[in-house]
Amino acid sequence: MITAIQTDNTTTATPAAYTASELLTVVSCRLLQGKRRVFAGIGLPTLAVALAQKSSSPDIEQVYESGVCGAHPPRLPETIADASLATGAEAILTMPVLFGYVLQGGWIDVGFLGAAQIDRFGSLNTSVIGPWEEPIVRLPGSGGAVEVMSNSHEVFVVLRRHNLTSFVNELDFCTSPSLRAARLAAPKVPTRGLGVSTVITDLGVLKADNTGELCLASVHEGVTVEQVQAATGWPLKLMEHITVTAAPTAEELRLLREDIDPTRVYLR
Amino acid sequence: MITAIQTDNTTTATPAAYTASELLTVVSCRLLQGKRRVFAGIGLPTLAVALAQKSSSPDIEQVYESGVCGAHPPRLPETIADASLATGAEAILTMPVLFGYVLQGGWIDVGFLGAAQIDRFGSLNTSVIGPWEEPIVRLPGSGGAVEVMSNSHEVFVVLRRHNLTSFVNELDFCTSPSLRAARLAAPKVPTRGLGVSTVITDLGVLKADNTGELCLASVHEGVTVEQVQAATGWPLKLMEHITVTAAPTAEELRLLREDIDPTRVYLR
Amino acid sequence: MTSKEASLHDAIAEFVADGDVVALEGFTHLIPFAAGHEIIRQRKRDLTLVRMTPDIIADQLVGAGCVSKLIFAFMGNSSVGSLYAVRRAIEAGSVSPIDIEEYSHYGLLARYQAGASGIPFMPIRSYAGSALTDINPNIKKITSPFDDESEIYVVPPLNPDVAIIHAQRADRSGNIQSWGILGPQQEVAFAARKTIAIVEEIVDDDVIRSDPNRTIIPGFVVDAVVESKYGAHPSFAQGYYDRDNDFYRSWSAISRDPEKLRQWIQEWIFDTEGHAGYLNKLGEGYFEPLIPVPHMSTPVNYGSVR
Amino acid sequence: MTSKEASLHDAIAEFVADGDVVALEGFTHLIPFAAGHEIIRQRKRDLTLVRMTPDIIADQLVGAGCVSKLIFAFMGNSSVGSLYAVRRAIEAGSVSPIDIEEYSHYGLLARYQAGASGIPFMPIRSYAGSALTDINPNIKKITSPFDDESEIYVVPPLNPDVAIIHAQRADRSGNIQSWGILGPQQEVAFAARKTIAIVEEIVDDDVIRSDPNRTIIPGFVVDAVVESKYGAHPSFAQGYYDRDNDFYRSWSAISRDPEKLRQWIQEWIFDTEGHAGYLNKLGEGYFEPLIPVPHMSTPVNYGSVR
Repeated sequence: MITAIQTDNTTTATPAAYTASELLTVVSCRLLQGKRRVFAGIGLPTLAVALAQKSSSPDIEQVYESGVCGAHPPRLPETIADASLATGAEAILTMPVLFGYVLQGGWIDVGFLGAAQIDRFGSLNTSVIGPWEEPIVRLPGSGGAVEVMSNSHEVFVVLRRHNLTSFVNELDFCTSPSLRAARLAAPKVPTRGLGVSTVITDLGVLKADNTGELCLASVHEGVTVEQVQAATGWPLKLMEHITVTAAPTAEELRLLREDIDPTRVYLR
Repeated sequence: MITAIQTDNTTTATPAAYTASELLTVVSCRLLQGKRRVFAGIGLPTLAVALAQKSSSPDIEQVYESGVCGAHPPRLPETIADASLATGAEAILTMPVLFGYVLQGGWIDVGFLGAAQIDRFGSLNTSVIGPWEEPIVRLPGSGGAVEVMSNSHEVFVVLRRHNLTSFVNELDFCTSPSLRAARLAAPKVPTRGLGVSTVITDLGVLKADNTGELCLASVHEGVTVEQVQAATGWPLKLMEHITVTAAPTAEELRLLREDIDPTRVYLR
Repeated sequence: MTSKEASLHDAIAEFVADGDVVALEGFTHLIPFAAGHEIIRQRKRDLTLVRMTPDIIADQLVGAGCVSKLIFAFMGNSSVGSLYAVRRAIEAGSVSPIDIEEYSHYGLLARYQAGASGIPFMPIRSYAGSALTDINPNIKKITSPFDDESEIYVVPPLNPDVAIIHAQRADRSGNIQSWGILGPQQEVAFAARKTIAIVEEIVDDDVIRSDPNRTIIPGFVVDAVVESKYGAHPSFAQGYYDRDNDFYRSWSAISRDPEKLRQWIQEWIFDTEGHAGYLNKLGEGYFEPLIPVPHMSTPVNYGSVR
Repeated sequence: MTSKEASLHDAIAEFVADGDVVALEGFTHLIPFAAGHEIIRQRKRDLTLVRMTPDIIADQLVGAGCVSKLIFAFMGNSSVGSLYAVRRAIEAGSVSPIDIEEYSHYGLLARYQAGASGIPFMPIRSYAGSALTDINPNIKKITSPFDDESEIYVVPPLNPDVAIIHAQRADRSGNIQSWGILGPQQEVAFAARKTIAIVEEIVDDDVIRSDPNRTIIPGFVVDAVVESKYGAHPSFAQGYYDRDNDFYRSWSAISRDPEKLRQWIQEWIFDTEGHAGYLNKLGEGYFEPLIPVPHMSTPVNYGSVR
């Protein structure tokens, strides 16, 4: 049996003193250290960026798919379509500029994506459960996910439920291909960045090894490595040193609860 | 000998009561009847459009290469870079929108161009006299002329001096190809419009026949057909009926002199 | 300049025909709901609906039986629910009443760009390895003629028969001004054969002409300009009214049940006789809590000749 | 946000190196003259100058010996004259000190667009039959993979080492706002590896943020922002000062004579020690007749949460 080794001795809040959403937000925030420009929608990624701005990374910037850059909403926006994201922003770019120049031009360090299914190398399905022609469940589709995947320097995937439904050996539909899948399918099409470097789930954190395969890098408190392996639809490789996620600090929780999302729009 | 037949009995000003610039402007204006959107720079074409707006074609619009649409300058702009073209305009489009969407999208009815040399089918040279690599005279180059030629529904060329230097059998350099030249060179590249339909000079007006060849359509007062043929570097064909240009009317001249260009910026 | 002002009824009646390819655009912001309702009211049929982000308006148009094909990149009711009418149709599989043609956001936007630009294809830096290339023959790979002979995916032009957009203001000749999130409105208007613009207010020429850089679509591209206050409800118009999030949240319960959906369409669209009727039904004061506090742009100086 | 404010001297010294591909853009409006002068002052050499419309600034840079290659679409001093220094160089033919690479306007603009977009080529609807395709190997024809297999010309990306642009205003983090004629500034800034923006005034964040749609280039694209009033003279800055047409008319007499040109460069650039010195030399009150009467945009309401 592999035991997780806690390597981080930061003072932590008492266990269960934080919610799963808070934990995922804090973990995401810490992973953003040193990054400059983040492409993300509303939700946990926005909270993570806001927390990073107020703690480790004051200069980190969030770019929205709608073209809004340098948003300064007076309160947390309820939806990506919140008028308060536009008012007082530093720039609102046109859609061709956002997709053509900002994304394709390689200006995004980290793109945040979600998915219904993810595979071993980080390919994502957001289109359909079942066959595309005869869907069991029709999902929203790509939106900008294909472009975020292809053009960000790396991609963080946040999945609230780590289980065999979402971590699959084979996707029902490959909406947004991993770097590896892109290169295999079209080796002469230029790629950029790393593809999915990091997956943050309710059980732990997966990171890509140098072949791009997602391997277990850390488990959250109270979670065992076997538990994560059992919840993953492929034989999950392990990083050499697996850490236990350091719990959110009191200060991180205070910032989240009091400053960033006091009405708990996202901190469900 | 071919005699020109005057077919137009409009009341005209007394001969020599107008300048060559005034005549060219009035002729251009009349040719704009029924047209909607004109792409033109500063100079005679602007005067012609202004005159058309005040007489036969109140709804005609001029679009500038700078992206300005629906300009309402309080006085005639001195250059294409006059700030007064922007102030009070209906729209200022970005350059990709102007070239990509307005020109390439086919929204221009008439494009006005000038040139150092023109050939029998309306190809234009604005690049160089002599070989490109060893120029005798280096000219400005295409600017947007190639795009105006390829994308307008028709092109009017205004040339103040009709002579063997400008009306040549073979261009030193084909900057902006005629429709015929484009089709011969690259038959599978889609074309639009007629290319050069009309050439307005100090001697008369040439119009393209149904093969695209420029033929003499009218001569100005006091000009003979032979004179135009002698000033043209190819065997100039004649339209079946050659008219004598109706001289500017008193009202046309009044509008030009009193309303449009009272300080004679362009009416040299 | 000729006035292009028209009533919403007349604009839809004149420019939208059964069987047309109709793009209704607006990216989260300025979604032309009133126009969508009028299309339903006039019982248009067999439309190909093009929309980067089909949302409630698509659910309503599909639910009302106006649509035979949907061209899209992302369908959903933001984070609060699904489009059940659209899903019911698509999840019927081989017996689905609608065809779908699926892109990513930039894939569809690039089709508008190519359509507006009169070019046979637009290259985009993605799609390698995506199954979208398997199910959509409009996403093709070509080789660069330069240097390294790298390959790239391209999409062909899309030129809708009609584009319908909503904006904050315009003059009578159809010069359209918009601010906040701009979406693909400019691209789709230039790409379409006809364009209908619905605006919160038609203003004097002087207002438009005081700020020509704000004009996103010049009048010559617009065939009809319709003044229809609150015409983007339940979406929003920056500076005019905020998004009606309560309505968005309530939609799932309506759309999930075909009978409820049918009743909603009857009650709110067929029975309201026009957008004015719809607003009456919402009731006086309905928009009060949605009206934002003024937050004005600092004017810029264009300067005038001395 | 980190300040990117820099002096003109330091911005040019840090970001422009001998041998660089340097784009100076501005289409008739907002031509970065002060930056061009500073490049001359710092005796940069072997530059590839990229400019859609080389005009007096190009004549000065070529005349001062800074340029070894010119990439362009239209060269001239509007309707009032020629660029004699540029012409002397090019008309020297095989012994010319500069190479040239020639496009049409959209050809060069499309290279910026492809460069900004990271795509291997951009298709444009012209060039069939143009001799530009004979003398420029960057204009190539390819076949569409769709339907009719039509052909189209394409140009490859251009990614200058540095883009230098002028605008009306910015904040310290480099969010650039501009109005009036916009030129290719947005495209070239996104395409370039580094961007220097010179502005008439650096303003408070609040001014920029009161009108985010006015921002043409977001701060993250800008490496240095320089406040340099009248830095576009003798061209113009909409709302700030009009074009100095007298200067443009006077240029031919200077440029036509190599010795006069040398003297002008010595006197107005090397001897002025910076843009402040250049303005001093123009003299107090010089700009008075060029300052326009205020003509303000009607503010728009972005709205704020209640």
